[in-house]
Amino acid sequence: MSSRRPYVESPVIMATVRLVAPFVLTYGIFVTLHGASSPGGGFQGGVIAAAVIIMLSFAYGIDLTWEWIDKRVLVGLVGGGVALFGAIALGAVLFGGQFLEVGVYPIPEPDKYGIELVEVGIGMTVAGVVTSLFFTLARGAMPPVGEDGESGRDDEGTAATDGGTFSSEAPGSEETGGDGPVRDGPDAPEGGDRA
Amino acid sequence: MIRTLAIGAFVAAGLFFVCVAAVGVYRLPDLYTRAHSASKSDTLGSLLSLVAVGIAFGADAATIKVALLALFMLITSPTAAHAIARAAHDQGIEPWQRGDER
Amino acid sequence: MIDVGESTLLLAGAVGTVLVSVLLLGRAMIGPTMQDRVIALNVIGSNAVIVIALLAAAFAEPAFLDIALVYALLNFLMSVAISKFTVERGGVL
Amino acid sequence: MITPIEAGLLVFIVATAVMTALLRDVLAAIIVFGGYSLGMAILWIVLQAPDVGLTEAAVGAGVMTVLFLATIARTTRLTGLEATTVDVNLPAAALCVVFVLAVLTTVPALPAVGAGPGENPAFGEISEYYVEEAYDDTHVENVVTAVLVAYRGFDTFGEATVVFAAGVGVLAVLRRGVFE
Repeated sequence: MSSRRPYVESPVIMATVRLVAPFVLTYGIFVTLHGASSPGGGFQGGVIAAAVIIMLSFAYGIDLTWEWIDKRVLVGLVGGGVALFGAIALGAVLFGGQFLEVGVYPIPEPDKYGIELVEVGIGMTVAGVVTSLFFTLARGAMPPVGEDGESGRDDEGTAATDGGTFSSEAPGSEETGGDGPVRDGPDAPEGGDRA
Repeated sequence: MIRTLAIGAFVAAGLFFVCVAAVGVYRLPDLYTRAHSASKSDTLGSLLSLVAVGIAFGADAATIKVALLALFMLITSPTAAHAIARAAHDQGIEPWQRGDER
Repeated sequence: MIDVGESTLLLAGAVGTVLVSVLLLGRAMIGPTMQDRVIALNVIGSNAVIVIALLAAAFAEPAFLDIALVYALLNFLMSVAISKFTVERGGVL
Repeated sequence: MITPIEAGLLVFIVATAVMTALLRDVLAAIIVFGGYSLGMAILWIVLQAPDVGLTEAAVGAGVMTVLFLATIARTTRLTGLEATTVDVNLPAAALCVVFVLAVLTTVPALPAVGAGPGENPAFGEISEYYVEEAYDDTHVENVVTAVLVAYRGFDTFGEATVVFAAGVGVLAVLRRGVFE
């Protein structure tokens, strides 16, 4: 088992995902914005947008994708979506309406565009939460560690990323415990109890 | 009338190739031959069915969506089969050879 | 625009595709390897896209095509994810 | 009356559901469960509920499967199992079947689909009002969106907050140095 070459990411999948991802992200935004006139809405659109990130991380490797993502954007999406929703709801009070009465905004067709903005807020939150959930769950997905209570993590960057090749470490390190750079990320002091 | 006939023909052809894909996935001896059947026949079957859908919608904005869908299937379906076969190869699953047990 | 006969034809195609999917479940059940199951699921997913597109035409509801498009995407994601997972059962995830 | 496509889909869905319960390998169960979501979404579309179908497609088939995979990657599983399916406890299964049949006898008591207002509480005046007045009230073509965001805005705001809170809660528990 451990004598096999390390798993290398497939160039075919990478090329396809590179081709498809922009289209899908556009489509997710389309679904979010067109919730008013066709099936869909913020929830579905947010999930589709998050699926783009998940797709990228399956094609290029989860750690690489995680490094590529700006974490502040992620946190901003989660918080900003709810904040946008709340701001729209409260803004209506400012214009003399009631909470969530989006019809009072001084813009053309305030009902429709107010609703669409609310959908955007929902979509942002859902996209952020689903992406964060995926990474929190998946980045713990390391090979089973040995009985020595040492986690398979290491401090020194992702394995083999600077050479431009996308390879994950061979799973043979599952016997050897914590001495291979299997996953990057800081040492979790209590990480051992996950084993 | 011709339109109805065309739709019927394309639906029937699509269904035929989908059936071929299913029978192939069911009957062929090993994983790689099954992946072959799944990717080729099924992609052709779905494209033919989508042509029928496109004819049914006629000259309409929906037909553009159908064309997009067909393009998308054409790209993603073989890639998915590639991913599966590649994972199987990486796992060290040997192809079936003549004389092997099924 | 889409008359009753055409709608019936499209529905018949959808029914046939669903029945084929039921047949494919047998392969998903017996395996024998995990990749066989993923292949069966991939074909079932393609069939689902076809069924939804045919239903969209049969009901004359272009909006349903959106769902077919989402499906095609997620079917691809599902196949790639599971097949990558089958390598060392998540060891390289 | 049940149409052929509904019948086929119901067979498919029940078969996948039973297989999900019976398959011994967790990964196989997840794969078959993906098939269940596919069938379910088509059924929603046949029942003319595209919004629900889209949600089922987006969440059930794609993201749910991926999250399940990420979860079981962190657990240890039995590999090299001899049997494909679990052993069924026959008396318990028989009891379940009897229970399901007993519950199914209550189905005829439900109002028929498409029954007029007054007979069917789900198709009462309120539903009629939404279908007829939603566009005039909100200028939104999709009634589902109108109901979700305009008529029941408070509810949706609460839901968005719940998603936010759940996300923050899970991240706080599972974080373990991921967000650093």
